[in-house]
Amino acid sequence: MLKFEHVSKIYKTGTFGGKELHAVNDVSFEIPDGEVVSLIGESGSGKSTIGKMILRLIGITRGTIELDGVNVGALKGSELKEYYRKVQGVFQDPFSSYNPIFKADRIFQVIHDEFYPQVSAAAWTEKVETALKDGGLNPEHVLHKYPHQLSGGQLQRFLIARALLLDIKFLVADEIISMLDASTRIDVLNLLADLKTRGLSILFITHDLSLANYISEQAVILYRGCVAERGITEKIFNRPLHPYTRMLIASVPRLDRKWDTEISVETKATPLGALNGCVYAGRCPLAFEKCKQRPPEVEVEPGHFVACWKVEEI
Amino acid sequence: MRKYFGRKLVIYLLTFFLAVTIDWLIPRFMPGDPVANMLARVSVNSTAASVMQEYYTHLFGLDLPLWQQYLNFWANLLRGDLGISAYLFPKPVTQVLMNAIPYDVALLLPAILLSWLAGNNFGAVAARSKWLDNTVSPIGYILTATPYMWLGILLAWFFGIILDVFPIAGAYSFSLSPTLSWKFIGDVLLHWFLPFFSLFMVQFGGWAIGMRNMIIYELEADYSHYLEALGAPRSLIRRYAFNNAVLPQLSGLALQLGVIVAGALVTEVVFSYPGIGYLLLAAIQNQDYFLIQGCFLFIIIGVLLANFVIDIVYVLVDPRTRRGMTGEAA
Amino acid sequence: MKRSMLLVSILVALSLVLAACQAPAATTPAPAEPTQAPAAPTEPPAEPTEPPAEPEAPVEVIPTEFPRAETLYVSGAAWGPASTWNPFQPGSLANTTGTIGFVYEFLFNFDPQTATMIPWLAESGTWTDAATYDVVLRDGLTWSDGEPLTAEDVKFTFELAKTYPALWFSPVWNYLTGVTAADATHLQFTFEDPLYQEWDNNLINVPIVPRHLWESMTEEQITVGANEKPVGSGAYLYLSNAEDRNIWVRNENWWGIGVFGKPAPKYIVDIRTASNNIAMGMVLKGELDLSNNILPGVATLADQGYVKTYYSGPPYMLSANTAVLFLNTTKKPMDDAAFRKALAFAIDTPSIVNTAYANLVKAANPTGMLPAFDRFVDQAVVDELGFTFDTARARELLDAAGYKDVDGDGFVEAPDGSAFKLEVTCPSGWTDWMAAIDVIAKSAQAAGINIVAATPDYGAWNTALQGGTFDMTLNNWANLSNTPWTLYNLLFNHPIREQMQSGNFGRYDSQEMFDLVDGLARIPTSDEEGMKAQLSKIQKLMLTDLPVIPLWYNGLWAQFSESTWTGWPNETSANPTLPTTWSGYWQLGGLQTLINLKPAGQ
Amino acid sequence: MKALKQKNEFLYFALRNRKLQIGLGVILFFVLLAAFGPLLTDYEPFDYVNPTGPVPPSSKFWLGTTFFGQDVFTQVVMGLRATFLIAILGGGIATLVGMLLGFLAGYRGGILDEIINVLTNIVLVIPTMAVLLIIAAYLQVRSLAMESILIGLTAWPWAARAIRAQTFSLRTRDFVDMARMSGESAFKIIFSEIAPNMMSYLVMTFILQFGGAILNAATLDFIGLGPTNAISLGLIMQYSMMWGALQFGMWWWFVPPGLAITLIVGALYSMNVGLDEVFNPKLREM
Amino acid sequence: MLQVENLTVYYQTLKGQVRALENASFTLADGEIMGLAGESGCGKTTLGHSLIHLSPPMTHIGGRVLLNGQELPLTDMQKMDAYRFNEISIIPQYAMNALNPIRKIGPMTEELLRAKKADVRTVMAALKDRLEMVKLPQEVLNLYPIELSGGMKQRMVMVLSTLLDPELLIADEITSALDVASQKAVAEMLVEFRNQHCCNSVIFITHDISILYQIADSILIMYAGQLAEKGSTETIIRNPRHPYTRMLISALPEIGVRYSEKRLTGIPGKTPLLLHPPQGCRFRERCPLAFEKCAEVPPFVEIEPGHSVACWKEGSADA
Repeated sequence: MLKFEHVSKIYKTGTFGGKELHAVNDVSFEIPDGEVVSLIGESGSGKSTIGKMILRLIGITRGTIELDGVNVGALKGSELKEYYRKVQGVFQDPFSSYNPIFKADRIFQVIHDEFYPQVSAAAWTEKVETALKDGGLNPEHVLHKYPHQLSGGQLQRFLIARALLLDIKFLVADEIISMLDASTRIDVLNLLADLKTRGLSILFITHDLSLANYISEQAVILYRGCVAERGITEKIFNRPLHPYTRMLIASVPRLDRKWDTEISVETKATPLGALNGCVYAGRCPLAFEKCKQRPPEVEVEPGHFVACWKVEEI
Repeated sequence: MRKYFGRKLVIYLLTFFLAVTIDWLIPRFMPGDPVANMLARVSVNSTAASVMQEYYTHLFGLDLPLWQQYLNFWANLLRGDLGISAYLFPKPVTQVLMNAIPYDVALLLPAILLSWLAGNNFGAVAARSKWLDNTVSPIGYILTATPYMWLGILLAWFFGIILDVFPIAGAYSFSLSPTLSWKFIGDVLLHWFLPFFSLFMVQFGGWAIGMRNMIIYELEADYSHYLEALGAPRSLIRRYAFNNAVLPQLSGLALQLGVIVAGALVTEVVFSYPGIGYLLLAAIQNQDYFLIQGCFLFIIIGVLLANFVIDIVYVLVDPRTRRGMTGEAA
Repeated sequence: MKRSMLLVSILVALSLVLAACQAPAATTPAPAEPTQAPAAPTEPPAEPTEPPAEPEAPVEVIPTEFPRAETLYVSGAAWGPASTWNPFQPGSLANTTGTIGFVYEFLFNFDPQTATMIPWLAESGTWTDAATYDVVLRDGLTWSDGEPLTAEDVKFTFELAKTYPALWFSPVWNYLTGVTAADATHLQFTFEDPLYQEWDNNLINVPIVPRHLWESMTEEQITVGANEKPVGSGAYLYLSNAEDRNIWVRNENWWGIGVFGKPAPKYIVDIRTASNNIAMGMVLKGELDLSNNILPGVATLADQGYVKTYYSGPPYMLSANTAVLFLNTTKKPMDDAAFRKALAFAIDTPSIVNTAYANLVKAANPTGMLPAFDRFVDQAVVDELGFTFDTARARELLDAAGYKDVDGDGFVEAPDGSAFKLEVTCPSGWTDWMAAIDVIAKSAQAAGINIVAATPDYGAWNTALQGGTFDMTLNNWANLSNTPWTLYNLLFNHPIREQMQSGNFGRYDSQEMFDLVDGLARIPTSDEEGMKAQLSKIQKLMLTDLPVIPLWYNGLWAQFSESTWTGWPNETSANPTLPTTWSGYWQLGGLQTLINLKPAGQ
Repeated sequence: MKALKQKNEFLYFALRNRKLQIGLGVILFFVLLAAFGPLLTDYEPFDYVNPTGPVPPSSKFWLGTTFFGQDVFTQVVMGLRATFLIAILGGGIATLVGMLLGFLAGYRGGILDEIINVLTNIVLVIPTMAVLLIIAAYLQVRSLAMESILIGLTAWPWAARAIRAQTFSLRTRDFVDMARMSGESAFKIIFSEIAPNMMSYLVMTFILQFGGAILNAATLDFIGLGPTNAISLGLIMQYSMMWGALQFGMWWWFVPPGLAITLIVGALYSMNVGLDEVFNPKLREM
Repeated sequence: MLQVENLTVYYQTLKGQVRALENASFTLADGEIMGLAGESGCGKTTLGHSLIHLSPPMTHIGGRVLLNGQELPLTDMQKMDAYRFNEISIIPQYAMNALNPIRKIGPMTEELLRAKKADVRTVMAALKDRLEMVKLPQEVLNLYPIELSGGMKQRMVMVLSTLLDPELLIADEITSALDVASQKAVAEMLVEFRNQHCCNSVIFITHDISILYQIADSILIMYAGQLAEKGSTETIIRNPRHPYTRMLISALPEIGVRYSEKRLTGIPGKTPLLLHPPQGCRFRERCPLAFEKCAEVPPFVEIEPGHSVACWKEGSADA
């Protein structure tokens, strides 16, 4: 189980760090074993930051992230390397994830060198081929090729296979299909969902609500670093409570119904939402005086949490 | 924007502090004793020599503890006192420098500004057609690859010796006294021209090449494509590309200042032009560490100031710096 | 774009004109020293509205252009911009060559060609007994501000050195006990154990300064002050200067006009050329009348008649000083006289003369005595102990002394079998010397001595020289003077100290030699026979031990043009004077040369 | 549009790029001259081979002789060796230092980046030549190696800055994160993941540093602060000026060394732009 | 009204011609917003660009384009300038970087208008209204592009591109990089532009069919450089005939669809390289219905009014 407790990420900006940018602001949630949790938000919501914090690619400013009771932020040296045996990530841009001047399968070689130096080359090749097959790829077709000779979908599967080689328990999937063509997207998504059967937990980061809805058990709606609403996916989608969630769902282009042009999605250049108030207040049609204070997270029904002062009225 | 300048200022101050400290260390590191060097040729009776040595050491303040010398150096520096030149004893270094500075200003300012302007325009023209590019670019490469002194020598040889139309040494004729007469001014300009021209030409080549390459990049930028798609005339697109390409050229200018100063130095040597470069050479040849200190300091201050001016100009012409520097984190 | 281009062009043009004019403009009101307004002794009314010049100084108008026919252009003396006009300033004075000689004068001048003291400010000077020297000044001596020059001024000048030991001639008070001025023209110097040779040297080298102006000066002004308004008694007045020139104007009220004659040039423009080749170009064009730069190519030009030199054939130049090779006698194998002797035979001096100097110099007498002192050379000693370039002989000598090539590398090893590699040095950038040490190294190698040439920077070279860490190095710091003692005092300076600042850099430690040189100093200059006898002993010991090897005479470089001025001294002149402008040579006949000049066409 | 195709395209364009061809040709010519030139001459650079002093180029003395009768061709050929040595050493050191600091600052970021950045800015602003002059003036006996090191240690800033920027942008690429998640060390990531991606850039940096070192050395030599125990192209020019080559019209003394420098550096620049065109498709067709 | 007839455009590359657009024919009615959809590399952007700025390495191989009955001088850069901006305009994909970064927006606009010899005063007056339509404050004219957010810049470009009320507006992937909320805003603004006659017809290039369902009047599906299907939005979404269109739509997860309840599938295989495209129907390799006839290029035929398909199986597609 991966547990977030009051996690914040603050960037110092300006010459001598005079300004602070709260990329993630006091976020708490849990990812139970064997579940897919979607992290949903617009760009700038801090969703990728959370992913990178889990992967220890950036530091944690405040709060703790725990994996099975171990404080992730405190890992060092060989501990960290062991952590990467259990936790891995796949990112949005498949081409950027590969060093363009090497063949794509070098990523497996690196894993071999770094984590399984004792395994013989032949045994390793076999392992790789198995992992590729598990990823729905034909090893003959995809090995010994440069990244540009493979499709985005194949590359993402490669990365998933790489993670499988490590026997991971937790995967951060950061927008892994958003750059893929519509025709191949769904297959990668399905592959991801199938991993659950291996007991993996997945943090599925996306801005696409329909994808989140398709794959995950739980969802976390993030706005400007703060959790707006979270809980069981079905409950959120069937009964969105936070004005932000509502707006998002209304904005999704769907094939079964046209947009309601009455719902304003207007964004303001400078959101009024103060740091210690509700961050959505600047855009919120329901905002009132009380929104100058940070709304607490309220469990409106079992497994459905909302942070909004107007939650009663909705 | 204030942050941006604040940051720049801190770097400049730090640079200045460091440079001054390095500068101060010079006579303390050098082989031998500046006073002994200065008195070396006064081979008189030995008793006088040692008394004189002591006397002059005290005069230069070299008999104090090092930390005190360092503090004194700063204190004097802030008062504009750079000590006494050994080679031009007993002239104060500041005064020696003041005599040379106008020549440098007269040489460097026009050479830098004009070559930059002309080079940029020329490079922009070169980028316009293949034919021009093929003729202009090689000339640019050759020019910018030319060592400053060699171009100076060639010009001196051709114009000074073969054609004998320009004087090749000094700032003005020996037969003239400085007066505000046309004859004198003409003479000064005549002496100024070749050193100026050789400085100008080498830099010109560099800027032309730089602009040519920059503008080709800019013509491939999105905003150029957009304007093309909107059917904007070529001249407008080129003008925008030029305006954008000038910016890196401007920061290039800041980077090049040190090289240009070095170029001016050897050019002054070739033409015996009495600027700082010529002075510095004499100071080095005469082991006048106090004068070397002064020249170095002057060059540093000059380059720092020029950099600062360029920074300001850059901010004025490029709106991105105005916001960019205070923008978000990495 | 075009607009901004135009705008900037205009701006640049403006700044250029301003900057270009600023330099000269700064000089215009006070031509003496651009930033030192009061420096000008002669405030020039360049602009009609200028305030009148300071009353005490004679007003000299600086013309925009110096009339060619009245102006003498010279070069080769100044190596830097003028910085001081203090006649007691040793180091930098060379850059204002006329300060001593033009402005300030001496009791005596000296003619090296005839080796006679020429009474100058003094009418006569006589040793009334072994420890008393009486001086009678000429009548009618005046300072350029009109004040009379009297015995009090002379007394004051000498006593300055007693008060301020930092003045270079203060050692005179080691044996001078007092000066008394009987009246305006009569002086008496009293001594204890006088060093006659050095005293004579002082007579022609101590500049007499006006007491009425100097007695109010502070110590610092006297010892290191720039004395920017020099008031002297001499033939020329200081007019103005710039970075690359000093300009002097004739003192029409000079007391000496009636005695010696009037120097022909009204203006003297002393040019500091950036390099010798520039001087060369100017001489060829007739823009320079006299160049005292070393111009190795000048032999060809002189042969073709483009320029004039003192001699019409090699060595073309008079000799000014002796270039000697100091050997560090504290180091092996230079501590071995036999080795030193062999080395002396090994050095290819003829090549130095031919190649490095293109025949502009001549090889030195083994005693180091300049040609002017030929009569002081004991030829018998030279015949017996002297050396010439002879590689075979050098090899023989080495072999005899036990220096053999044991390891077969082509170079000899020391008698104890140890190999050595020596460096011969001169300061970097001294190109003629650099060429010379190349020859030295090569010819020594040819004789089997492993020597390489090295050219450290001047500072490093000087440190090694004075600290005695060098192997062997060139030096020529004893200039033409009135006495052979000057050279030997340099070569065998003593006592040996940690820092040798005044000579004997090789630390040749021979009490016998030191006693001989001290003895020479105490022989009155009038006692030529006594001097010869003493010098013979010195030369014998020197050539036996050979701690230094005299190699060649550096020339009194001078090439002149007769396009504007004639009457230059040459080998055929009846009374040849020295054609030089170097500092310290005006009193050795340099000034007389100017007096002898005639405008061309007359 | 990625690597393999790039490699083929690179070769295709590299072989056809005129600027690259010309540049390489000129450099090759001078390298060969420096390597085999001494075999073509019977003289030593400082030997006085012509007793009559300066003569213009002839069949005996291909580039004439100096004022002292030294063979200019021999001097130029030996000077070329010195020049290439300085260029390789000086340019190499500058590139290496630039790489080291650039990689470090760009990859590690944070306070280290700030410090290196300030250092770079400082060294960038202080005119290199002034520092070189002063340091060179300290050193009593200067060798070619010493000169190269001096030049190298003062010329790195722009390289460091440029490499930092490149590293910085590469660092944000996901494959670097992947490497980190593969447990690779920072050192390994820099040299086996980032550096190979900047090869073209590093090569170009080295070429520019190479040329810059030549020009810097020529300047130092010309001022008389060059090596005290060797011949170089800058020194030949200095000697020619010192001994009145201008006044005596001995053009063969000062033209060849300057021409050699100009052609070599010009060829390097030409190569650099050629490579730029090869690596940057945008620049290819104009 | 726009008529595209047999337009064929290739890219010249070192390795040969990339057949990016082959034989495209379609019409676009006045006031019609046509969605142009397909996967990356299908030629949709090539088609869009060749209508306004057909420049190297793009080469015009054949076909013609008529705007209101007048043939466009596609290959003549100079003559085409008269149409660009005035008659045909584009909102490029790179709208965020499309503005000269060192020029204030207002002056830049004026310069552009002056250069195009437009009636600067009238247009600048109209500009104020347009800004209001996209909810940008007037002050933006006094700002540099850097001072605007990405979304603002894009809207600014929208306004700028349509200033001269072009007959045809090409909107190239303008919603692709946006969040759902901004997508909706921009798409709605574009419709508003059309409604307000700021432009006449629109070609809306995107890879996202669901957006097209929201705003487009008709949809044109492309595959591998060829037209696959064109029809009214309702027809294409509800009654697609080309197997590719159908598979594409069925692979889209919709809100409410969950993996655990209904597993969707993608289209196996990958799009062919256009350097050496397969003969015949280019979708053949991935098409479950492919048969021998597909070795020939299927014609793009109108199977019912306003609905064209390029598929040999088009008749039995329902099966």
